[in-house]
Amino acid sequence: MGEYLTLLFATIFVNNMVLSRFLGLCPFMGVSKKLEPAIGMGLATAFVLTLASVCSYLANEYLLQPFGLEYLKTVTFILVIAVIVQGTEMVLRKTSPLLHSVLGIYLPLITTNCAVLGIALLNVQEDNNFVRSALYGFGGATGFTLVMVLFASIRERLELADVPESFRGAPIALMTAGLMSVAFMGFAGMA
Amino acid sequence: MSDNVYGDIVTNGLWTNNQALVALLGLCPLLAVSSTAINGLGLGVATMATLTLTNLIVASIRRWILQEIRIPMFVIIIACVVTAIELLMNAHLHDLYRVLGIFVPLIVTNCAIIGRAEAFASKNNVVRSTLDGLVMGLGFALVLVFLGIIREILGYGTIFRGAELMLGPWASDLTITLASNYDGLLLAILPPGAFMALAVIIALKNKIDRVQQRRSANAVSVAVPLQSSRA
Amino acid sequence: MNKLWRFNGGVKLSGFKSLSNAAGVKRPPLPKRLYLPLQQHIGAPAEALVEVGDKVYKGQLIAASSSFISAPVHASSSGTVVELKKHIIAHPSGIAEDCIVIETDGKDEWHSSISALSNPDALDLDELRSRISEAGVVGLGGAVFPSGAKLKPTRSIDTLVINGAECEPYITCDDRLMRTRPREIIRGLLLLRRLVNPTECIIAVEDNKPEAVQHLRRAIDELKSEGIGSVSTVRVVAVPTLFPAGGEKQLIKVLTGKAVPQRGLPYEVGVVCLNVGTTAAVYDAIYEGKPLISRLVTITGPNVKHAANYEVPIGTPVQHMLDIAGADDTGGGEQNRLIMGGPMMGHVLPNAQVPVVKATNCILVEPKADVVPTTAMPCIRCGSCADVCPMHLLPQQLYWHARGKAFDKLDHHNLADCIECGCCAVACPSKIPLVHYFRFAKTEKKEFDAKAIFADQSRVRMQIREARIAQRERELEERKAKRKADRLKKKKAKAAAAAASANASVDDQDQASNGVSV
Amino acid sequence: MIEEQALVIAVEKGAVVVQTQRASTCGSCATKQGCGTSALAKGMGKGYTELRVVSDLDVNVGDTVILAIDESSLLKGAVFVYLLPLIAMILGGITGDYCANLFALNSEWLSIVFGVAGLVGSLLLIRLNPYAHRFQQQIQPRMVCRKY
Amino acid sequence: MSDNASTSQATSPFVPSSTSVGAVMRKVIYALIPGVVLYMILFGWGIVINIILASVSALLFEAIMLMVRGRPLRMFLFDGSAVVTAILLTLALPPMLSWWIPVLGSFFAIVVAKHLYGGLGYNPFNPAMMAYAILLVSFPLQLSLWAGPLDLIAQPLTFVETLNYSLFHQLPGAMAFDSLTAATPLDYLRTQVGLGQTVEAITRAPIFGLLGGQGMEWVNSAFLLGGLWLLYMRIISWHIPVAVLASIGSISGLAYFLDPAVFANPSVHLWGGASILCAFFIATDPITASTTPLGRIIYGLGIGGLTFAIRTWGGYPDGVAFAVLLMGLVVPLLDHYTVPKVFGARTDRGNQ
Amino acid sequence: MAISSEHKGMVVAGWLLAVSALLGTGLLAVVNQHSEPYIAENERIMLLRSLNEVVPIESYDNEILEDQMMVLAPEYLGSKKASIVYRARKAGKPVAVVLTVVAPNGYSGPIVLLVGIDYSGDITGVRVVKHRETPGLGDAIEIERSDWIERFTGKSRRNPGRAGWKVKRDGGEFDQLTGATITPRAVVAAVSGALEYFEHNRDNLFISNAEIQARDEEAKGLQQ
Amino acid sequence: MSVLLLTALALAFGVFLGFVAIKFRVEGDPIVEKIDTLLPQTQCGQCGYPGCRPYAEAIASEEAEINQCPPGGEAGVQALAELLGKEPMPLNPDNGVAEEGPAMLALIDEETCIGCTKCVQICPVDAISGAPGFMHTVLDVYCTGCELCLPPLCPVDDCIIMVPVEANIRTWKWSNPEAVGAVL
Ligand SMILES: Cc1cc2nc3c(=O)[nH]c(=O)nc-3n(C[C@H](O)[C@H](O)[C@H](O)COP(=O)(O)O)c2cc1C
Ligand SMILES: Cc1cc2nc3c(=O)[nH]c(=O)nc-3n(C[C@H](O)[C@H](O)[C@H](O)COP(=O)(O)O)c2cc1C
Ligand SMILES: Cc1cc2nc3c(=O)[nH]c(=O)nc-3n(C[C@H](O)[C@H](O)[C@H](O)COP(=O)(O)O)c2cc1C
Ligand SMILES: Cc1cc2nc3c(=O)[nH]c(=O)nc-3n(C[C@H](O)[C@H](O)[C@H](O)CO)c2cc1C
Ligand code: SF4
Ligand code: SF4
Ligand code: SF4
Ligand code: SF4
Ligand code: FES
Repeated sequence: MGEYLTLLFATIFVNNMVLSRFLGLCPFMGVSKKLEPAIGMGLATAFVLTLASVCSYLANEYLLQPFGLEYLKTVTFILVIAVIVQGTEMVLRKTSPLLHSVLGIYLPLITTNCAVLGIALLNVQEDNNFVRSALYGFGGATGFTLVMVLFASIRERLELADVPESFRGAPIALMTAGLMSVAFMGFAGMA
Repeated sequence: MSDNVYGDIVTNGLWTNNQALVALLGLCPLLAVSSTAINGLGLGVATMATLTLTNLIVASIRRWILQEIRIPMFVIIIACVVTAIELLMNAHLHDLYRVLGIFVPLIVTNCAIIGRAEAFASKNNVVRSTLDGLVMGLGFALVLVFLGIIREILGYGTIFRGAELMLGPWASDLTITLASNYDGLLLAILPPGAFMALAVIIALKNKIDRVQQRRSANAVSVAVPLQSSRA
Repeated sequence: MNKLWRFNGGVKLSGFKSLSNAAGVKRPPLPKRLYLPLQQHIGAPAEALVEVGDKVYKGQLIAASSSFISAPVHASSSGTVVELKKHIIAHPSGIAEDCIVIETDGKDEWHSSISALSNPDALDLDELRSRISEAGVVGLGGAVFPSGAKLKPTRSIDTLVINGAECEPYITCDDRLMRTRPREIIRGLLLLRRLVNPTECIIAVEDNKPEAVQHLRRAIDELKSEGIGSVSTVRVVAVPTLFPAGGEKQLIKVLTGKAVPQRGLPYEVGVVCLNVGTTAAVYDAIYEGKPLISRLVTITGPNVKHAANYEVPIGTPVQHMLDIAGADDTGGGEQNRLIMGGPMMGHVLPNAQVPVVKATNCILVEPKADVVPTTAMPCIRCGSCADVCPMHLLPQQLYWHARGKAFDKLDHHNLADCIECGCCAVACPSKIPLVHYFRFAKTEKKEFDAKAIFADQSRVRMQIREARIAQRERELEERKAKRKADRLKKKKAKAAAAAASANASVDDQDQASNGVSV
Repeated sequence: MIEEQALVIAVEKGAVVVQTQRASTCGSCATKQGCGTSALAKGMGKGYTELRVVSDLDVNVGDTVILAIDESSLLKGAVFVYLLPLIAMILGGITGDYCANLFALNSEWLSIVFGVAGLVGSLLLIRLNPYAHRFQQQIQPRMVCRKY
Repeated sequence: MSDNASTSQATSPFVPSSTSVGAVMRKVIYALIPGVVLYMILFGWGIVINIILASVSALLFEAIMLMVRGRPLRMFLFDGSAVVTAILLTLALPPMLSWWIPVLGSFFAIVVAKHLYGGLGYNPFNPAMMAYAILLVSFPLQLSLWAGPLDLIAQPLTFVETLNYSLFHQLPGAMAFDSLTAATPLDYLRTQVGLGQTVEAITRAPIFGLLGGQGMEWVNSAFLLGGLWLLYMRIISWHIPVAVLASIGSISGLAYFLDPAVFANPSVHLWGGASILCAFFIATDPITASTTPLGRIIYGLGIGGLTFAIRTWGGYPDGVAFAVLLMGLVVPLLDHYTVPKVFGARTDRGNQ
Repeated sequence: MAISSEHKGMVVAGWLLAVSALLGTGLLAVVNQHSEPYIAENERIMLLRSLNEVVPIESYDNEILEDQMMVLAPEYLGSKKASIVYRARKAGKPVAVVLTVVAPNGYSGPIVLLVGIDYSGDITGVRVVKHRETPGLGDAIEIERSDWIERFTGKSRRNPGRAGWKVKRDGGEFDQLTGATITPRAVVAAVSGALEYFEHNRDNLFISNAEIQARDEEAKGLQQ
Repeated sequence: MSVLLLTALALAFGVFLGFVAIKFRVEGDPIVEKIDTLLPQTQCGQCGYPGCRPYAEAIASEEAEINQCPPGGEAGVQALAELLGKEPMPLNPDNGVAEEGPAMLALIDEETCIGCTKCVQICPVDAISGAPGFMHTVLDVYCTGCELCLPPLCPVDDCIIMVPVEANIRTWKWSNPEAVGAVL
């Protein structure tokens, strides 16, 4: 259990997906202008990412490797992800139409989120097993959500700040991400 | 205007609609592998190749793609192209491949690529699409290299360190050392430095654009009564 | 029994009350003209009942109230109606609104209907209430809410609070009123008590007005000795001097410990609260039969020679009062800034020609030279403003979102609950005009909502119109088609008739097919 | 309070059927044309969701109305739908792992089976559980007003 | 609208505010003085040189940025906030440094963390702490060499010698830099725990002094005094300092109670590092802290907890700066979710 | 009616995707065919290169990559997992081994080292494979950052002797890094541990694979 | 074997994706409604479309830019930009300039009106009433100030003019403190 908690802590804070692994930056920059969408995107990503992490692990371990097809992992993973996204969309629409209409818009965006593919590939690289894959995905996604929500809340505050003209918009957002990354270095060495 | 189409494609890709600076797409590889100029160059070239090839393929088969499933089709095409490039890099540029890590396969999810396929290649002819892919890729690669150069200078005090990774052992002479006993501003090569450097580059671009805009506005204002141009 | 509570925040201010509270109430000479705005209260404007040229008498009804929440206007002196026109009124906007202008004849003749009531205590409650309303009594504590409407509580009342706190600096009109007419105030209170039937009555006075407390207590004793036993349940309570102790919600908290619900009214916690001036006006309306045609106004300020309280007929131009009080006007009136109300909650008058209205409790004359222009700095989020906010709001957040006109956020931070007391702005080290921002945001929001409703209306009207046009077109089309078909039919019929002679059976078939196609 | 616009497509007694509409995709696109994300959202994301809302507001087919749900209950709902299955899956996997260790099995099939069981089980739970039903009711939106 | 209208737009209150930003910042500086003076007496001249370098350069950067951005110079340059930032930054740095480190720190604090965000009032991150964190990750070597307390050092430097070191990196004669330095208590604790020693044994070392740090304990006590004065002057509210100290104290107390061999005693945590300075001067930075009462308490508790965690398990000997920065990230959310109930708030607001 | 046309579209779409996937994978199969050998060779070279940094290439002549065995010695080698040992031989005679050693107590986490030790117990080279020490401080143990790690070459159990296997601050022989004592301390301890392990197991470490197999079989035989 | 496996995989995924793509195809653009609510509903046609809704449709289909509605002003562009995730841009001067100052209303001079009914027919919100041959009146609570009824549509010069909406204390607004120069 301790090992799992450490893994979770490490993926959420120490090796934060966005701030130290550089994954999922496009939605991080794109869907963080307002708080609510950021929460929605974060939750949706958490779901898909964890599932994708597990499924691509299974696909790799029990389909590709036995047949020596590792070189197809990128293609396979991206298809797995696309299918998971679509499946989630369908299930969500059936079980909770309202959530679907409020949060469902973020689902298709996730397919091109390199975090999802990145985690799947890192799983292979780090030789994770089933449980570790799940935790790896979950932790990474939680870290992603956390950072994105914080980032969005700060960006909302920046909207009215007297930022120098050239820095308005993307530059100050990136600068903020950089400074957040400095702050997150405080977790260094903790796992 | 048609003779200008190619010119437009070029300025669009390199400046006005630069994928990295304006559209803010493909940020992950941009920030992750730009700690040195050579790394940036390596991934930039790979991305450029992918963009060009996918645009070419998509444009040439665009007539046969079923509208409803065009997106999954694009995804498959891109994934295959990237995998091919990945395999070739692994075979022939192994050292560089190792440095770039998972960011080579991650070109698949570089939003810019599917974006160009959808927005340009599926609507234009092969020549234009290929040019568009090439130029968009070049625009991306240039930013990557530029960012790499800045971070490398600040962080290591060198330019083109590790050129041998890409070009073979002879290229280690290409490395230019600007300050030999330079401690290095570690920040520049750490994650925060990547964000901050890109922030400064984009701010610079904004500034240049604004200055240019003001200049052209001034030029126009001779003819037209001045309008308050508060963007 | 005598326990007092505290409200959150508040600021201690220098009172500057001695400037004007030394002298007794003065009665100024009549102005040449009176300007009586039709709207001097919250609610719908009154409707004028007089025409230009009409002769009017003091106390005569000249504009009637138009709905439940509204108040009538009475002539404050005798004379002739010379104009019905828009005149700039005492409002921060400087906008002109409808006024009845009376040229006074100097006789100050009462209207024949005005006479003291022989036995007011015999009036039944409804009549009492309607007399108060008909007398044009509105809240004189600042909000000018028609008092009649307030005196019809829908639940049982525990406490009747008479607000004599007068927490604003400079203002002393309530102080003076309590000193000069304590008996009337208490008898007015007793009338109100009949109306709302509370278990206890409290007259609250800030403890910086000991004389007023004394006078009131003495009056109670007198009345008691005169055999009005019910007076014994009336208490005069001195509350700590802390702005805005006079605010209704704060005062109720201090006196009873109860919090008036958010966006609710005092009666929801069993309290009715009226100003002492209002109470005196109720007395006048019932016992003397006099409508509300004058009020006490404090004219004060560093450059006013005879700073004091004046009994001013409603409608008197402010300039008239300044002349009488001897305000320094060496600059032709330009060198002074005129504030109606106190320095915390009042507003600048657009000019000195505006008339005194029912809400005018004070004219504060400040030399413009004394006004130090300050530039605001950015908010440093120090929280001093929140510390002093009596409503537990977060002024710094409200300010931030007011700048961005983020209406949903303003709602989240309860902008609507701000009573505009000004404590936050006084406490702010960055000297941000916070209250100005809140007022701005409130009116912006109002306009935004109004625009949204108007846009919706327009959309619907547009849709209706389009539907109508489409309908008409369809009808037109149909008619045209029908006409065409008819014509065709006729033609065919003609042809058929021509052919009928040749072949009758073909004709039948033709008819049938025609019938189907129509 | 999160507000959503919806279009009334049918009026029943005491209830209306509305179609909610999706807002923009993502904010990243300074230039929408170049963005793969928006391309994807367009190509794969589907527009409408229909739902029934209990309401006695006087509305007609074709009206736009505002639906509102409490932010916190929506959040709860989202956690319920998105996170519960994941946590169930992970806990299932860990249990499986633990059991495998207990019986000294050198294979992760047990944890896979347990994990999948957790996932599927919790999904079914969400669908079948009476509490979940009540919960679904709770996150039913209210129709607050006609859109002006 | 008419001219009249615009003149009457000035709105109440017409009572001028009694304080100003400058007055607030000046009081903070006064409150820091006793601690700084003690620091100088106990640890040598370095701190003075650094404060001067940092303040002058901070004012310079402030002036340059104000000019570049076209903002009024006078009003902002003399509001004192840049000096507060500079002093707090310097207090976080080791006292013996090359001149360019405090100057670079001022650059990051004033230009990057403050003015890129719009200057006074708009910066979401604590400038002093951000600058310190950036310096720490960029120059870990220089920033981990601390001058020891003078009474543990054989031959203290004079002012001129210190200045000479700062500007030219020269030490008198054959003196080695190492002889001037000593690990800070928390650093020593970390490294020794890493060696497997018990905390009890470690904290008997001379640098731990009476309460948790030779010399440092007096400096911190002076800061405590200054902080209490600020509280009394109502420049800061009690929520943050109490929350920070309470959480550091109670968490470390609990840990110490559970296993005194592994965890240091609470007084080391409170007096050995920057806890007190943080509680009264850094975490209370109004601009980057939460503004609601409940938010401030959570913010303070979070800082305390993170500080303890980073000190105990993290990669840095003292976690104060990172704790402040990390909790700073949460401030907008705290502000949003801890809006106090309005006076007279109804319990259910749903039906209105 | 609508359903059936929808169905048809679906199937067509499915086939189209399937065909394109097939084409794509076919293409990839070809590319893979081409690059597979190169990749394998690259990986071999990479490994060889790092081994050669700790064992000079001219000192051995066997296929060092093939000559490997697994060992598990947590108390000496610091890792709870079995790790690979490569053996260098010249003309069949044992020359050196390359051990993977983990220094568990680095400043921020474990440090993984390759340690080459020749048959006589002298170190032929040490390299850091993986670490998370502070950039700019602890990372001077990397060969790219400083030559500190080279100091180990030629040292052995007796040179400098038990007391010397410490950093200078602790009274030993090895320089500490300025401002970072923990990292070198951990590395020194780990290398020392590796030497000790080598001393105890030298002959076992050089058993050839054939011998191991033989021994295994023997054991099996015994069991039966 | 592996080829077989892959084909199967691709086929399965392909069918699924195809199914999803076709089953849930986007019908129409759902965002029109949202855009429409952000437009001022003045229905003036300055955007180049016959009314606000058509313009909303044009924006949704990316035929039109978001900066073509002068009555909405910069604030309107801002709101649209936020909704659509685009960068705000200045109003397109080709569509006319956003008018500063008070809102305007049409007023018909009852003396000169000849009762031609042209204005009745064009008014998009039915704000004009009158019968052929009789004088017409603008119902000022409905008039959006779109100016469509002005001459040259109205054949009589100066018959229909635009007058500012009269300010009163109920619609009056406090000024923006920032504009007054209070704050930096
Ligand atoms: C729309 C409206 C309705 C009111 N209705 C009542 C009422 O029914 N009973 C009552 O006692 N006061 C009523 N009031 C008056 C308030 O209680 C309060 O006295 C008035 O707003 C002035 O208070 P203030 O000067 O503290 O702002 C009403 C006020 C408003 C604006
Ligand atoms: C901040 C603030 C301060 C007030 N101060 C006084 C005051 O000192 N005296 C007073 O009679 N009313 C004061 N009022 C008005 C009261 O809230 C309340 O409206 C009044 O007492 C009700 O009585 P009325 O309807 O007779 O005016 C104040 C209101 C506010 C918002
Ligand atoms: C940010 C930071 C990072 C550090 N990183 C390391 C490191 O990676 N390795 C290390 O041995 N010491 C590191 N240290 C230094 C230790 O805290 C300690 O100062 C040192 O190891 C022992 O000090 P000494 O050399 O004076 O004995 C770091 C210190 C700081 C402040
Ligand atoms: C009580 C108080 C504490 C402060 N603490 C800090 C601080 O920790 N760091 C800092 O850079 N500025 C601090 N300042 C100064 C000022 O708030 C800071 O320069 C702003 O963050 C710059 O916009 C403080 C000011 C006050 C009044
Ligand atoms: S004016 Fe409003 S926000 Fe300011 S203190 Fe008064 S009630 Fe609070
Ligand atoms: S008092 Fe002024 S500076 Fe302080 S938080 Fe409030 S608004 Fe901001
Ligand atoms: S320009 Fe006129 S018609 Fe077009 S959207 Fe704006 S208000 Fe509507
Ligand atoms: S009356 Fe004229 S200006 Fe007013 S809405 Fe109708 S057409 Fe437009
Ligand atoms: S490149 Fe777009 S999310 Fe990573």
